[in-house]
Amino acid sequence: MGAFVNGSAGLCLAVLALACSDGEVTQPIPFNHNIHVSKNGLACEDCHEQVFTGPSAGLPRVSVCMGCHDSDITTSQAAAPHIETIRRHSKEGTEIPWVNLYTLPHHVYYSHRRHAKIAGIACATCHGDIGKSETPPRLPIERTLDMWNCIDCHRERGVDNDCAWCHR
Amino acid sequence: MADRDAFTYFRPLIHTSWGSLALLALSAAGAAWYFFGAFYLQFFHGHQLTGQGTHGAMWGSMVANIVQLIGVSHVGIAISATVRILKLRRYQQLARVAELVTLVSLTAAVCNIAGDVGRPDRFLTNVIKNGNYTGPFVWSASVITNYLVGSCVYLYLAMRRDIYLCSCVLPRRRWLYRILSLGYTDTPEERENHERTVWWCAVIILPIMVSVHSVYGWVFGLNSGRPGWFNPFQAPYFVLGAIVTGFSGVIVITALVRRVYKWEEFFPNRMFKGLGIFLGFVTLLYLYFLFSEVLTGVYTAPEAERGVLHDLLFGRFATIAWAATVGGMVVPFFILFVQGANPRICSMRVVVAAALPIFIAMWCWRYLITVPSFFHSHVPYRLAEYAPTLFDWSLVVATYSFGVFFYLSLVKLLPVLEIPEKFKPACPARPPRITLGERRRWGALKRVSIGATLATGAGLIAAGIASRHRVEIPAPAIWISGIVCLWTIPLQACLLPGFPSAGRVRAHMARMEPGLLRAPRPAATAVGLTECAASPATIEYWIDEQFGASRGIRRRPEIRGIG
Amino acid sequence: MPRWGMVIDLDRCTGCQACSIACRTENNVPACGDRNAWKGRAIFWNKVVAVRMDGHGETAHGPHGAAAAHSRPRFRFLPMPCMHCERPPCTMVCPVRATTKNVEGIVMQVPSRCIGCRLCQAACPYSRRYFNWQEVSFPGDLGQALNPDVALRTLGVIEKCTFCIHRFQKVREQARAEDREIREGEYVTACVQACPARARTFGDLDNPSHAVAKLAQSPRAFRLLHELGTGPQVVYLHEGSWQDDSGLPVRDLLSKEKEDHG
Amino acid sequence: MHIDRRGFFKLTGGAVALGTVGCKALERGYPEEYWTEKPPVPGAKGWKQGEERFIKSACLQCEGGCGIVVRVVEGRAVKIDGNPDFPTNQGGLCPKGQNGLQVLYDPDRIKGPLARRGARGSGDWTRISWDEAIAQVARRLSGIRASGGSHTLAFLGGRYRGHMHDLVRRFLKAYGSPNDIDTESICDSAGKTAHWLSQGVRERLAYDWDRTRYVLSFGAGFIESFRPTAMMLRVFGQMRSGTPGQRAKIVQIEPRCSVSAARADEWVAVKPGTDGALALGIAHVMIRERLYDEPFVRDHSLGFERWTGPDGQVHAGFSGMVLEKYAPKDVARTTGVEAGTIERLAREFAAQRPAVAISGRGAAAHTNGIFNCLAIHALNALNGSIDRPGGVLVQRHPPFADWPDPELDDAARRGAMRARVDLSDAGTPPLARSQMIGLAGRIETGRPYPVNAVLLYYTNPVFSAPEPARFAEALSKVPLVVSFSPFLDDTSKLADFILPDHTYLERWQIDEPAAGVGFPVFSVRRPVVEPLHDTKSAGEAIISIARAIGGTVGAAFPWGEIDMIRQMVRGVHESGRGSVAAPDFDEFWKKLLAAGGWWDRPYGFGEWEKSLATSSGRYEFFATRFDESLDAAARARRPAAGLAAARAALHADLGISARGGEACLPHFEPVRCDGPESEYPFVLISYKPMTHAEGRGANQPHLQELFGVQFDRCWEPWAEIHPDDAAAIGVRDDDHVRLRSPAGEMRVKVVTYDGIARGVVCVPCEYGHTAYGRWAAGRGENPNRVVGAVPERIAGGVAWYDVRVSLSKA
Repeated sequence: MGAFVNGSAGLCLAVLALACSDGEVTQPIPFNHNIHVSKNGLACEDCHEQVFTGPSAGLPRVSVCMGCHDSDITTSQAAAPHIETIRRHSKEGTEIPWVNLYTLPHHVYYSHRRHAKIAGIACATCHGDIGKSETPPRLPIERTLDMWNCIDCHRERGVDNDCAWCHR
Repeated sequence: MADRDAFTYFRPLIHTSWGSLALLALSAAGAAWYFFGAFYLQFFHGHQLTGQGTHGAMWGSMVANIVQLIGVSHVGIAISATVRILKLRRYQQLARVAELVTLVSLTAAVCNIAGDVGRPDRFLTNVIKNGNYTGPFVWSASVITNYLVGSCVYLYLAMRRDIYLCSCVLPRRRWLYRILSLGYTDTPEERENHERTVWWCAVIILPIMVSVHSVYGWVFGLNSGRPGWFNPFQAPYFVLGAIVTGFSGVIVITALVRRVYKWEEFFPNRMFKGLGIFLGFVTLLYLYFLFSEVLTGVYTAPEAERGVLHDLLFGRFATIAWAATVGGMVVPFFILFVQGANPRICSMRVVVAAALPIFIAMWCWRYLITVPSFFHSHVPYRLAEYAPTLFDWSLVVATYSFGVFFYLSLVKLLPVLEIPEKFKPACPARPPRITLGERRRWGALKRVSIGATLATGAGLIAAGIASRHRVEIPAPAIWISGIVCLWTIPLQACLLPGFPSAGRVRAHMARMEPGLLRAPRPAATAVGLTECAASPATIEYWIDEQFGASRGIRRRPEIRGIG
Repeated sequence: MPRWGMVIDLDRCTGCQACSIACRTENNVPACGDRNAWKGRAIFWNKVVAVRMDGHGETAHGPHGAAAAHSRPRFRFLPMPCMHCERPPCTMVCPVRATTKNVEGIVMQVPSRCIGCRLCQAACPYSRRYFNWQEVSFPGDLGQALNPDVALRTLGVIEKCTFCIHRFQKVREQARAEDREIREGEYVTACVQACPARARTFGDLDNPSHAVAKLAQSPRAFRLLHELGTGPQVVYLHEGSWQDDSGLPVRDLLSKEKEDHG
Repeated sequence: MHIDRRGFFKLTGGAVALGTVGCKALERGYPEEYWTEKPPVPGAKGWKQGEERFIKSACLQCEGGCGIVVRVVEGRAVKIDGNPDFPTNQGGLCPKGQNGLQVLYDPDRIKGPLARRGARGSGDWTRISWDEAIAQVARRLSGIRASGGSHTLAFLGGRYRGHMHDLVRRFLKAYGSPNDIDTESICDSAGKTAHWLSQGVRERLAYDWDRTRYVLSFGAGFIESFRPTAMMLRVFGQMRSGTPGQRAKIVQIEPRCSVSAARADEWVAVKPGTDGALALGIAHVMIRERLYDEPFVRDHSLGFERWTGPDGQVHAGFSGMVLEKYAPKDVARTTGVEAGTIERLAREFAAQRPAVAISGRGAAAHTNGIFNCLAIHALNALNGSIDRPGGVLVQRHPPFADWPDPELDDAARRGAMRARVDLSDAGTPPLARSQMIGLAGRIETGRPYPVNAVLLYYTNPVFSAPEPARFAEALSKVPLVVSFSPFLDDTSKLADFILPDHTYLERWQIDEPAAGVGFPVFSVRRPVVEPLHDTKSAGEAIISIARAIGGTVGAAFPWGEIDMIRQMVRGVHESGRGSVAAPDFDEFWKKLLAAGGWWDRPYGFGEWEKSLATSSGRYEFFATRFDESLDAAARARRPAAGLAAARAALHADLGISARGGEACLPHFEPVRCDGPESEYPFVLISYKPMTHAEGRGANQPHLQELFGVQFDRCWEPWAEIHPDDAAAIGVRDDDHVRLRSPAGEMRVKVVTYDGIARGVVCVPCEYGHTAYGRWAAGRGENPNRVVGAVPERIAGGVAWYDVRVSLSKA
């Protein structure tokens, strides 16, 4: 009896602990925003092509990367293997399997065009200063953003919070 | 003598038969099935397991069951509150049996609601976090919480002394009762304090119980689009229904308790007869309501409305409707009437024989309120027939076996009977430790804290209601917490050691009751309840304590274990 | 502020159900299979109901069409989207604000908020709300055809016609980008676009220049169950018979009077 | 059980933990969001994230060939809508068309070429490569050909569109087989033949719906199944939109109150198979009251009045015969329509010009189908509606260029000389072009010669032909059965090889809408997505088979399918007409694809030589062609006897009760049903609801789920009977009944419906597949099992509606 009680309690606590920490992801390529944005002064829309034209900003396709990395503009040894990966992908005509972290739940219609272009809100407002980050983010944005962020931001800017504008 | 008393009073706590263990196990299994079926199977495979459908019955047996259980839950408290307020000595022992019924059926009802909604995981959080104040569902969430918390507090305070006695007297689990009794020492002023508080609780709870079932009436009655539901009559109708259901339920359960624990002396036939008479009266009233509703239904203009009534009286639901009304209301009413009118008949069996069919008939009528409306939608869709599936039935049954399980374990854990004041523990578990000086300080603190709680609670409720329109503010959470907050006041009043108001002290002085101001000394260790010879018990007790030695008439408690 | 609404000309409607299919494909509604269909669990945000108008079978409530000139089964094919009432009973009873009345007149449903208590379903006199009784399933490649603009609903929640809100959101964004109002016909729902008989018209009921606004004033116009006071924003035009051009049978005139007197 | 204090605390703690973990686990396990994002499609490279394109193509859910616009997102087709520019449907689309995606993405499609491993129909297949499949089939075929049996190849083809029929004909020609057997005979051969006899056009006619003001629809599913469906729906809406009194009136004439009847302005319930009589009754009134269009009848018709043929023979005139025999009161007796109604209809019909009378399967699929259709069409002539605005049009065709003729070796020539397997015995209908009926029998018995190979394209005779079971047996006698079906349907199940075709959203094809708008129009069907599976368009497959056979057969196909298509379209480009114009062909092609089709408005009225292509160049009340072919047949069958005697005998054979010249006039023949009325008191009508895409809708769950709009029934068949009949045999709604006919029996649920005449049973087509995917297979029973092969003996059609059945509770 006692043993059972102890056992079960211990087990439950263990599972609880396990349940609370969950999946971080690693990108196929540890993309360094800092070098590209801060050092080499690329703009967000250079790689995330549809950020001003479409609902989703879009993850860079191989062709975009190859635009620069076709020639050996990178000298660092650390980056070399990853450059190779990119080239391999472009040779094989496959895309880089980026893990799309910054997707909102599917029942939300969030348009980058609407916010970044029409309303002219800076990317950093939601994405933080990702431009300075050395490694790609590990947590999906759902973990860092929730509806209340949207709602507060909307209220600050005097946008009404009607469900129908965003939910679908 | 004394031990026999103790044994009779505490029988369920002291001795557990194999039969009841088996029943416990069985009902536990049933309860387990409920949770598995409702919260695992339905959750992952959807409500397609039930017989319901969009173009068909959207709500089914489960909803009927919910209304039934909510109904039962009322009357528990209602009875005990009435008993308290009107000081009905004959029904005194009925009080706690009924209160426990309330606790159990309310819990079961909440489980049913959670099982009936499509997404139990979101159910509570969403309703409380972003509740919409116009939704009857939110009201019901508020009132049910209110009612559940309230009845728990009420139940506990009314029971505290007995728990304390348990902790002194019972051979086993004393530690548990010591924890539960939260430092209660059976001093007269504590007792008086409790009685006063509990009385007030009773007074407050009565209207609440009306509110709960009215809300359930409105859950149905506010749907303009539903033929057969939409009438202003719904709320009182439901409340009355609840009373009928509840009384029949309580009668049956009490009868069982009396049977099992041989408590004829506490639940005499005359008590049942009285209950029976009242039940008969409300049943008649319900029949009258029913009749007037049907009448309006028959005369009313809208076709769908007439359709529903026609279906009830002559259509596909006729058999069950007539069976329920005649077999489950008219006949039992006459049984009860005969018994009530005839002074020679006074039997529990008769009353139960009438109450049981009434209980079942009420379930049927819940079902008949819920389902037929769906078969007369305003737009002529092709509607699928509804019959509760085996799964439906199994859940309904499982709910009741959950109830049995819960009730049984409560009975096995808590004293069911109120132990009259004339009994006191031969050995007080602990002497009150707080000195007079401390009491003054505590008393001041207590008055402050109670005032503060009152302010906070009221404030929270007001704030919640004020912010009902704001999307981002969890209004219901706020007002519900306010309600809960308020319900701690009686607890504080009883739990915190206090200082009687000067006025009351003077009153007592006048009645030359010294005990109020002086702490009793610890008595010799002993077990069992000793009956005080004379009353007022207190005086007797204290004189004995004070001067017994010199007068040499110290009464020694017999030292004997309890079987 | 526009008030979006629809006019459905029952005289033109052929009962072909193109609207139902268009709606299903546009809004990712799965087929529920035979067993559940027979249990009345098939989800049709837009259902075409065949109403017997001649007293036989079940009859419709609300205003009837022209009286039968000769005895024959008279069907009215009644395409039923959500009525998007002006005073929706469903939004009142929803305990969690999962369904709300949008400022532009669209009754919105947010399945990700819904707890599936089915109060709204019971409250809706038109039974235009659907509960997900079973898992969504798109076996094999069928999932490929899903419209990426519309989220799938999990089981245990309510879903309903949203006037193709996702289309609205896109059009609205475009209009904002060009800093103008939404033009007529720029935002139409899938059913309106699909209707081969052009029985459906969609637009702003408050904008006199829109066709719907004009049609909604036609003497043939009636609102389903308007006596319940829900004020549907989906208006029907009932059949006129071939000969009499007054078109309006007595019952409708009466019900119209009722409407006028409040 | 004894629990001490510590235990108690632990338990509580444990319970709390368990609860929390439980909730957490539930959240995890629960499909909170089903993502609609999907892995990228192979071959959909160059699509930006979330990029969408709108690609114009043509629908193939029926023969309507409506123009569609497909919304493609990231290489996936996600929505089909009507092409707003396309002249027939003009942006609308019927439910079948809307649902096309469930054809493309059907999970039960055949993923690649299959060769049979186990026994026939065992469903035991091996996947093989295309080369292998082609090689094997070609080997078998060339083997047959080498052994001088090229004519023993039979090609069963169903829904040929655009270039496909020509391509198949070319293959058969080069291979050397006469057996090009299409499904016209189980569809509406009677109607087409009637048009041929009266107007010299052997195809469906078009109608100038936009200007018509009155429609007499004889047994045509005006809304449900008259083609092009989407256009009919649009037309209906348009007709209804006018002001009452001026707007068009639709009169639906059929025994069952179908959706069309329910939505029409008037429903005239007529006894099954007596439509012709009713038409003649109307004609009687028109002639008697001289309401007909005299100028037209005078100038453009033959055989109205009594006349003398070139051979000096005197023929009775139409008017005389009608006036004599078809007075409304007599007609009323035959048809069950009151004389008053007939008179009224006639007057309205004549007054509300332009008015048309159309005939559908309800009138045509009878033993007397041709005469019904002739009689009905005669009303158009009387009303002068032929080739007039708002009247009957003759569909003009686009100026497609032909392919150069293939040169043939003598095997081919020899084969072509041989008689067709389906038309080669004494009882052959004189006007038949191809015949499904009896084909099974001939294959089984091996007369006139055994069939060694059957190729199946877009047809499913084991489901859709009468006596399907018999057909299955017949196929089992055939050594080589090859199917091109993309789905494993009832017939393909019995094949040796399946060379799966693309679905219509993956393939190139030109498509000419079945007679719709009159003026020439065609659409281009093009791949909107990359082919999902390892499939190959049937055209390509046939071409590569031909090449693998080699010799002149291979030489007949020097180009690929797409080149052949472009070759045809070149003709259109060179004609320089129509909606698409461009200097050079590639430009033209691009524009054509962008527009989704080509059309050449307006319809040229008054081109009589086109619209009245009879030998006399007039509308022939007296069908001279018919007369000639009857003579020929009579001589052929009884060379010994004199012509008159032979004709009389022939009439007896063909079941024509009329004597002499009257047989060639539009007249009424009573229907012949098999089985005595005493034993089989009910007439079975198997009708097509809107959602029934010629029996190809059953594997589309959406269509299944809204199948019967009138009764809101789905997923299973039912039989409609009149409430009184139901009471008579003691059944109520949803009881099961057994339908028995001499041919077979079926068990089905009952729906009582007061919208049909007593003594009539109506069963919708669609159900009773034995294969054809998870949604179609094993749902109810196939009404065609009950429909015996009642032959229509003149054009070789099937008299679908002349089936007598008995009903019993089951």
